[in-house]
Amino acid sequence: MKDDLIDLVRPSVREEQLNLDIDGWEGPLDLLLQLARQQKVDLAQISILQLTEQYLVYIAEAKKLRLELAADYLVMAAWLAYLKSALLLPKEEGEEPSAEEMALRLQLRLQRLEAMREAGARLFARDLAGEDVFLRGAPEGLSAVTKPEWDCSLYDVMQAYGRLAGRGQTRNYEVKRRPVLSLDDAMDWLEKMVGSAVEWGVLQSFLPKTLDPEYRRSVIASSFVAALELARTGKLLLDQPNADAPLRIKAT
Amino acid sequence: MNETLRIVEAVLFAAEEPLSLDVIGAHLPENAPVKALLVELAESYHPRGINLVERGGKWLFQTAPDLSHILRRETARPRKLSRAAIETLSVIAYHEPVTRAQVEEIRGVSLSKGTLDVLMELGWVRPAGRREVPGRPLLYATTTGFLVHFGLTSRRDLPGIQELKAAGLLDPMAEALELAREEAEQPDMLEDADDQE
Amino acid sequence: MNETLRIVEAVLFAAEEPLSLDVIGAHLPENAPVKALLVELAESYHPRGINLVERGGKWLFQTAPDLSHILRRETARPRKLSRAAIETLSVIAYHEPVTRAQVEEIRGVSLSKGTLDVLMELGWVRPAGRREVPGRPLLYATTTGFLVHFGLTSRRDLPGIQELKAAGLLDPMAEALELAREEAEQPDMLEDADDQE
Repeated sequence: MKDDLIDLVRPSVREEQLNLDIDGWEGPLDLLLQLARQQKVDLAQISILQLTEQYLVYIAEAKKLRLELAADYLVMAAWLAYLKSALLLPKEEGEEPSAEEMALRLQLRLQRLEAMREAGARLFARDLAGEDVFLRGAPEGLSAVTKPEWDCSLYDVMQAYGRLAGRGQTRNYEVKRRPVLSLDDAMDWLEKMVGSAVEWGVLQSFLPKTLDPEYRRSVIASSFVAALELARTGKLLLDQPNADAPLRIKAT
Repeated sequence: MNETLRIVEAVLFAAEEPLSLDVIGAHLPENAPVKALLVELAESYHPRGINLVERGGKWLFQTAPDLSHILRRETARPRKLSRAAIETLSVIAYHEPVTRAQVEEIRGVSLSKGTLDVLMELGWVRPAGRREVPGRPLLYATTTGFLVHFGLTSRRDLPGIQELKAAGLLDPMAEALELAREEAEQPDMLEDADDQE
Repeated sequence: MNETLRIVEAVLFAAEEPLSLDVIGAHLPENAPVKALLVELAESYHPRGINLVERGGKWLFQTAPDLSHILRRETARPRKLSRAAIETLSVIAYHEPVTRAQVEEIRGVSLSKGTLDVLMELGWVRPAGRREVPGRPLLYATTTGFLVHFGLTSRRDLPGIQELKAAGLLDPMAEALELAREEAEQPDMLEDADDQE
């Protein structure tokens, strides 16, 4: 029976698949609604089980065609797969919400979406101002009874603020100058301090003294890089007896 | 023709937007029966090429709908609204006031940027306060401009709104679920429930 | 009422300028006696509050001249608020109470003399005390009249930054700077900014 259902559904699904464009759907609920219409019954009478099959087949086909599926389509597929098994398995007492309840919920959501879609179509089928009926082309205008009327709507105000808030040029940002020892200065300093020291000395002892903790961090970082650079160019020797030991330097 | 009626006619004719009873009344002698005058005037215009209509409690003249084929201007085709915008508009109109989250729930998809903007720019949708729940989300509702554009006297005239209400399709989901469950369980109760409404 | 007459009536009503016989005739069945129809229509409107008149060979509807004192047309025409004024209003509404310097800082340009005056004259903005910083600059805030005019229950009904963004109203360039912007909105940050000035 179930296989029959799938075969009934498949041909039409396949036809559409050829020019399947997932971007054309307004989300998984929209896709479900389109599939539901293929059952050609009132949504209130629709078989949720059959619809679940249709959707899962559709998504499987889309994957086969390597169509990019947005995450929410896959989330819906996972949820429907769960719903399907819940509907088919014997009912477990006390399970909340029940499979029937979930199915009913889905059916209601589809009905509500369809109702709104039809409402939109019916709205635009009416006699529209500016298209079917026309307002006075050149009204003379009334002087307002109380004050001069100003042509400014709430939308204007919101839009104006959106424009300002969006412009981002409303504030000047100043980068605070932090005390730093530049790499060049560190190299000069180190070269001078090491001088012609022939004994190994701990790198830290050669650094400029400071009480400013921020400046100190900069000094350590810059001096370390400076020491590496000076060692690379053969201006000093760098040594570390073991992994955690302090770095030592001496003149070449 | 009655002098007061002439004034009502002239005021509405000169106005640049639909007028409320108050604004019309301000031009009339005190205690003039504004509503009755409007109804009388509307009747006298009924057979004409111009009609007097009510939109959301405000009144305006417009051309008779049956002349649309003659008056339609080929040049000024208004831009086509996206499906998302049309659906969003119906959700707002039929459920108002609603939050953005409610629109998204009904449509089953998140609202892309600019959809509400388009509807507000057209003057059909406006912010309408906030819902007093955590986060105080902004509410949206339709405007008189919406009613004018779609030729609706009031929101009660929205196509099919009574049927949708009766079917519970405009209720919050929880209530709709309850209703649907009852109907599913007791199909013969259906008619009784309808009678009660 | 005669169908052709109805068309003439509707065409003239919807027209944005006085129409010549040719233009009117173009909407009518061929060989329609345009002039005779216009004369007939003018007569039927003669006793009404709206008259059909001929001006330099072109025809238009206008309100009856004897009612002009009631319509007080001479002062009409809604004036368009300048962009500077709308922006200033929006800054005051979103940040109130604010100083003139803050408005200028946010708009990125200095405020010309009349802008605040216009808003105060409209009854939408009022002085609201002084900020207790050096120079004691005057603060500005919106009024109840502002809320009434824009149909707001309270200032909290104005959409916030996130909501403006969601509605597509926030300038796209903004996104990177959005965080900074929100920080800037915290009132105590504003005070700091003032102190530095």
